[in-house]
Amino acid sequence: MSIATAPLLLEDTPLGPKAGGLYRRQNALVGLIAGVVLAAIGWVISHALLQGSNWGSDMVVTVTLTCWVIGFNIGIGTFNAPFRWVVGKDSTREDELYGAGVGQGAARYWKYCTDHKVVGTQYFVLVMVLFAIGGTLAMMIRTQLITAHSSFLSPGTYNNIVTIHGMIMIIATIIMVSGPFANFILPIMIGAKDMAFPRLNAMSLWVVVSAVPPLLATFVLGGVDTGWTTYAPLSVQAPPAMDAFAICIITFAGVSVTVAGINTIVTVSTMRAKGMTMSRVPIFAWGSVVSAALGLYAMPAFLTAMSMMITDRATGTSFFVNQLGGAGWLWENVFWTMGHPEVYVILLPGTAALMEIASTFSRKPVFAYKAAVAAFVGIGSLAIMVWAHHMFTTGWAPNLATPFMLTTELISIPTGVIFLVLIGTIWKGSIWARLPMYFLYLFLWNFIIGGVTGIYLSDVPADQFFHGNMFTTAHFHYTLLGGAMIAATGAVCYWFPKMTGRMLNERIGKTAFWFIAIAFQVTYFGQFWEGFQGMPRRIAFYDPIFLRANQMSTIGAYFLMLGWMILLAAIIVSWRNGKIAPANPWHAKSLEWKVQTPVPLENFLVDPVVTSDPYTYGEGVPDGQNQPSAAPEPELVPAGASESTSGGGAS
Amino acid sequence: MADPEKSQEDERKSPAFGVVATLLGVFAFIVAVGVFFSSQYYTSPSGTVVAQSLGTTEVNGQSMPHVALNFQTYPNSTGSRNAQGTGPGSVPVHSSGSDSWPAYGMSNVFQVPAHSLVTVTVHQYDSGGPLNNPWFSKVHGTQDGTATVTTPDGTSSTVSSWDQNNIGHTFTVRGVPGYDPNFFLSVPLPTNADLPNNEGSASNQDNGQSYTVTFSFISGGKGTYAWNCEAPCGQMVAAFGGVMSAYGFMSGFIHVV
Amino acid sequence: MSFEQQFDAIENEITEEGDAPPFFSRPGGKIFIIWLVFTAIGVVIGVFAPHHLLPGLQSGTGSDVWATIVFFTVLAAPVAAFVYALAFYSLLAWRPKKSGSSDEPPPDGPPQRGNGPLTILWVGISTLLVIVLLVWGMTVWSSQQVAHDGALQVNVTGQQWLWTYEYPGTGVTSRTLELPQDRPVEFNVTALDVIHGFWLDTMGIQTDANPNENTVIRTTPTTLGGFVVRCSQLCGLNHAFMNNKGSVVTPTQFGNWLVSQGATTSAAAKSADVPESSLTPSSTSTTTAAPMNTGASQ
Amino acid sequence: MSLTTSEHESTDGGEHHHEYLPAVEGAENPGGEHESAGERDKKERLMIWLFIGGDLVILILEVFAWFYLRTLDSNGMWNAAKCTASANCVDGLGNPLIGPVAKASIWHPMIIMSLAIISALFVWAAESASRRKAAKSAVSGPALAALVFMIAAIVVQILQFQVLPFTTVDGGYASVYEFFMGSTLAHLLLMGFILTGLWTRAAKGRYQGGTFHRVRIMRMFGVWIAISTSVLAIVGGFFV
Repeated sequence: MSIATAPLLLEDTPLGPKAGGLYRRQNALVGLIAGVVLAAIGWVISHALLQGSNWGSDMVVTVTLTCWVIGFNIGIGTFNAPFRWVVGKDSTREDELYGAGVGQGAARYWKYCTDHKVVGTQYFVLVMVLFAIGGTLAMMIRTQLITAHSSFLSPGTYNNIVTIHGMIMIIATIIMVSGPFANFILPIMIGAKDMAFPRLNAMSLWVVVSAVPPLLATFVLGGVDTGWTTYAPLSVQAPPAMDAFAICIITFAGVSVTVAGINTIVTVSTMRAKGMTMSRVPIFAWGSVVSAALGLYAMPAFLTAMSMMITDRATGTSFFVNQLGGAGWLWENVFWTMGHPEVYVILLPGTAALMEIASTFSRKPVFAYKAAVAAFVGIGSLAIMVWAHHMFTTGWAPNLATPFMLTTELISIPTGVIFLVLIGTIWKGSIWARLPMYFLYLFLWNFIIGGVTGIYLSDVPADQFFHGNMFTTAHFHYTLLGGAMIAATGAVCYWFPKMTGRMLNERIGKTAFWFIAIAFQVTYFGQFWEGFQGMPRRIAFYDPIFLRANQMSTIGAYFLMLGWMILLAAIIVSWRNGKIAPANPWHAKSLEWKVQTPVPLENFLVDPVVTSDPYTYGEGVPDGQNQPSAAPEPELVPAGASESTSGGGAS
Repeated sequence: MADPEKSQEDERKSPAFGVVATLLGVFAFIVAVGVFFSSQYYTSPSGTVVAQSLGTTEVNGQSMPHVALNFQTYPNSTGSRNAQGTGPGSVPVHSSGSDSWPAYGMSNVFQVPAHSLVTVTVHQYDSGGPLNNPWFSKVHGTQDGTATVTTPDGTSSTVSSWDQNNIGHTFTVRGVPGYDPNFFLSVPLPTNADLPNNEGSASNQDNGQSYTVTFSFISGGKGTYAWNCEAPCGQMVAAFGGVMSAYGFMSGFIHVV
Repeated sequence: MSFEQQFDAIENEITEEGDAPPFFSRPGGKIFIIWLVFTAIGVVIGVFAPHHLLPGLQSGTGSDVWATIVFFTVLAAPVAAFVYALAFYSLLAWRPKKSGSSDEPPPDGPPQRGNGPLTILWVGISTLLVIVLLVWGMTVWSSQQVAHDGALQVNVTGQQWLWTYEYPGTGVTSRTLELPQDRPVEFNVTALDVIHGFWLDTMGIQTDANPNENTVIRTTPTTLGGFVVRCSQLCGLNHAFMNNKGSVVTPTQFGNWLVSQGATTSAAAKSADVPESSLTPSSTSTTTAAPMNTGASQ
Repeated sequence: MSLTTSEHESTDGGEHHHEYLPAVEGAENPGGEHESAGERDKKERLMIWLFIGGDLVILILEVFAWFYLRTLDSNGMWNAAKCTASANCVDGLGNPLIGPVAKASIWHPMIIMSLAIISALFVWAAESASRRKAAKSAVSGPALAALVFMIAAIVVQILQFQVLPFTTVDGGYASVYEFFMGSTLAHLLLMGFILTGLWTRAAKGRYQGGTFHRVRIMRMFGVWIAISTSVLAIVGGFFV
């Protein structure tokens, strides 16, 4: 169970009045003010100098929003450490402790806090906020489509909502597991005291926060009417909102995800507890690492693509304009170089979390652990070779259709292994039907459908019917919403007690589950139906022959929304007033359940030593033996003295 | 985060109802804000322009209502200048960050009765150039397939097509899916190249110098029709972007009631 | 029966080899039966549903879409049914009563850490399925790539937000797409501004219209009737309105239509591949009140 | 497939030793960073490799864009070599374009490349001085030299923007070439920032006493900057 409480927690370390330096004055509000002020200065200067010249509006928007991002990050404290480093004024241990939130109570959630648990919680809330925005936009889309020619939204607004719904959901799903859980849970799981680079960790969070306002600014800058794929040359010609969109992506993908990915990989590679070999790490760590590595490949590509886009728009280059020596196909290639790996960036950590859940709630070891690892690695390496299946019908290189058909279909082999691992773990287990397990079963149901519909799309002759069609929309919602996001929801239910110190109210949660599970099928079977009938994606008005299918989908979507809102209510209610959680409510065996709740700063009062993997269910080993256990008491010293091992600052 | 000291008691009576109600309220608020913004875009700020009734007329032996619709194009969309013709006086366009986007006025939403003769008069003030697709230099779908063009010096001619290299805009209408999908109308609006200020200048409008294009068509069945410009009237590579892709400038709806 | 007893019973079924119960009363056997039922359901749905859902297919390439969907569904049904059967059975048989509301976990399951032969079998079967899928896809795709001599050429041009179709040699440019029956057609697709998606859903062909690029797709319409051309690539503000009617007509009707659109009789006859004498001269062709409404001649 | 769970590996597992360096006055182990330099170095070296990996993707895509657009020569507008008075070539501002776009001078990228390489060599010298615990000036001297060469490279890069014989609107070649320049400039500025830190910290004696690890990762990054700058310079200079 939990390790005995040490006499002195790091949190209780008294700090001097100057600890933290500039951080003492910085928080989200300061960031907001600094961002707005710098953006205003940027607007005044750029408007005076550039407005009226060629591409003037684009340059003004670019400069202003870049100033916002930089200003916000100055205000919140992202740049403190690099500039302290460059002048040789390194932070002291006191500064580090202040940065980790010591002595700040709830205020640390509004600050540039380096404690990985605070960052994870911040991510958790941010993800829910993003899903709320994206979900609202989805509801507006479905409301528009409830009749064939609804006057709810104009075409321009509709297109922008389609774009922003897509992008905000992509952002939210990319960080929905790697944000909250890879930050909060993963370091504890592997026995680390923090992430490898705590400051970069905080940076990855606040950079996303600063990237969201530019995305929402598109609504007042003319709208991005291109869909989240922003195919050129349409996006080159779009209103200035497209510049805001590109700023958001460059900030989010180019900085935040890249930095977070590096941090995850380094943490798992170098900071595992003593005795935790790579074959003993929880499977969730493998999923997170492969996902992070894939993100490290995909996100720089997104950065490059969007940088070229912004130069095309704001300086008149012609990367993507065929008439001027560019190629729309260049955009498609570079974009999908990012676009397909990104799907697996979203999917892998969620499925890995489900494997943990399957093991804990079947009371069995993860089945075929090494095959699961191989499947992750296989998916990761195949994922970078399949991008052109998004371009089967674009006219680019029809002769390459066959090789890309091959790689695309090959990826179903490792994906199949993931199913084998999940059902193999369930096989003859003792199914403990708590809420996380519900979501595992829903994942199995949904992801099979998502996978099977995916093979139609992987076949060029069938893809010629389904490409750009509502069938495709339904397919990727089955994989990303029904698969990855349901998995992430399972992970929320699983780790909620550890993250919040409260039990999630399962009565409300199970009500939400049934709404979600059933309404989801109604919504997206409606969209499969639309697709079979031949309805294109992303249209605001449609032929009345698609009416019934759309109404089915919209009604399902309303109930789906209701389900998510009930779940949100369960989370909020439980977080505020839920039953106090024991340290290990699931009687699970991985390390995060061995520390006390709430988890103290630097997690482990004594360094853990690992002698087996965390899946020793049914092996006749009494709990507490052959298990990650507390080491014999080393000399515990007051925090702040040098005899402590914690993540140091990054350079 | 849970505060262990403050909440030692077990699960209190759950305020789920209040939370759900709050969330629903927030959701409704966000939807309301969205509807507010989108409705602004959907209906032009100067409202829907209802065609003026001219009584009834007889076409091909059938008696039907006859209505008139007047509007114009603006070279400089952000200037708030008095409109020619009928209707309220301000230019109903949205500024989306560009100073030089052309626009249609009075409104981008029109209303005409179903199955009636509609006589349209367009004052075209803008400059122009070659079309991308010469097909749009022809008149499609009007009565007799022709339109009457009056130049600034007052000469009138009835044409069924115009020089494809001198088109300012087009007025192209099609039924939205499901509403009379075969309805189609396209009329080229000649460029104002002959005018003294032909570089998209607003002063033509001050001088009242315009090409006036008049044509009649028989409106389709009840429903909503979309119209837009099919000439590349934006700038540079964005000739078909920018202004063409931004709602409220070169496109709109015709409600047939 | 308490869970422990249930669990022991299950364990006994496989461990006591001496008097193993008959196959169909063991978990594997029960799952096998459920699997059979699920597979049958999947196959039935897979074979019959697409036919009712898809629009009326009008060409060989269109039928390929239907055949591919049916074939893939039938292949995938056993795999999906296996996962569903096992998941379904696990809920029935391996879930202790009231475990969902218990704070204490049920006793640990058997410590199976993997099964090498099973994993290899699983990977082998999925590899086999993938190869079958791939061979099917490659065969169908290569058969669609064959160019026919004497195919009717149609130049398709997309622009925001309209398609126009040009029939080379006749001088006809139209907003509606008229195609003769049983004649191979080659579409040369391009765009004037941004990327559009030229999609003939009933014929199962689609390609993007790229500015400054020409992409070619081929099909042979076989069934008379109307269809709708919809833009499948988001192309800006009025993307939703970018659709046209089209129809497949007999060669003579096609020739007459070309003439009504302004082609000379000889050019129309040449293009439609019918004798000149079978065509009606232009003056007698009827046009409806709306001059553009000449598309659907059915 | 099953994982063997070991017996208790050791009962004295808690006795693990952290490498602690003695607190050298002013050395690169201030109080805030309470790990051993070796542990931290392991993490940071991995981080730098991963960062370089991500940057490599960007480099590959830039070079891909170059060769793809060059091969495609869409509308004859790669460098307008095929554009004549009759051909329909216009630049991004709508002005007619006749004949090939003038090539950028080969000397600027070559000079920048040489300066970046020399700068990286000086970082290397600083590292080895730090490694062999040489005097303070043996580290800060090369660091300053590296910084000076890096600033020179930045200045040359900015100068090149001013003397370019074409602008961004002149087709594919001009677009990608200027993107290369922008990308190089961004990398050089980043390296300049790092070298400023190296120099100020070396001048404060932070890299004495054998704590060369941070200098080593700076050297790794400097070498990478030299390589990526060279690739862009060579592609942009010799494959027009």
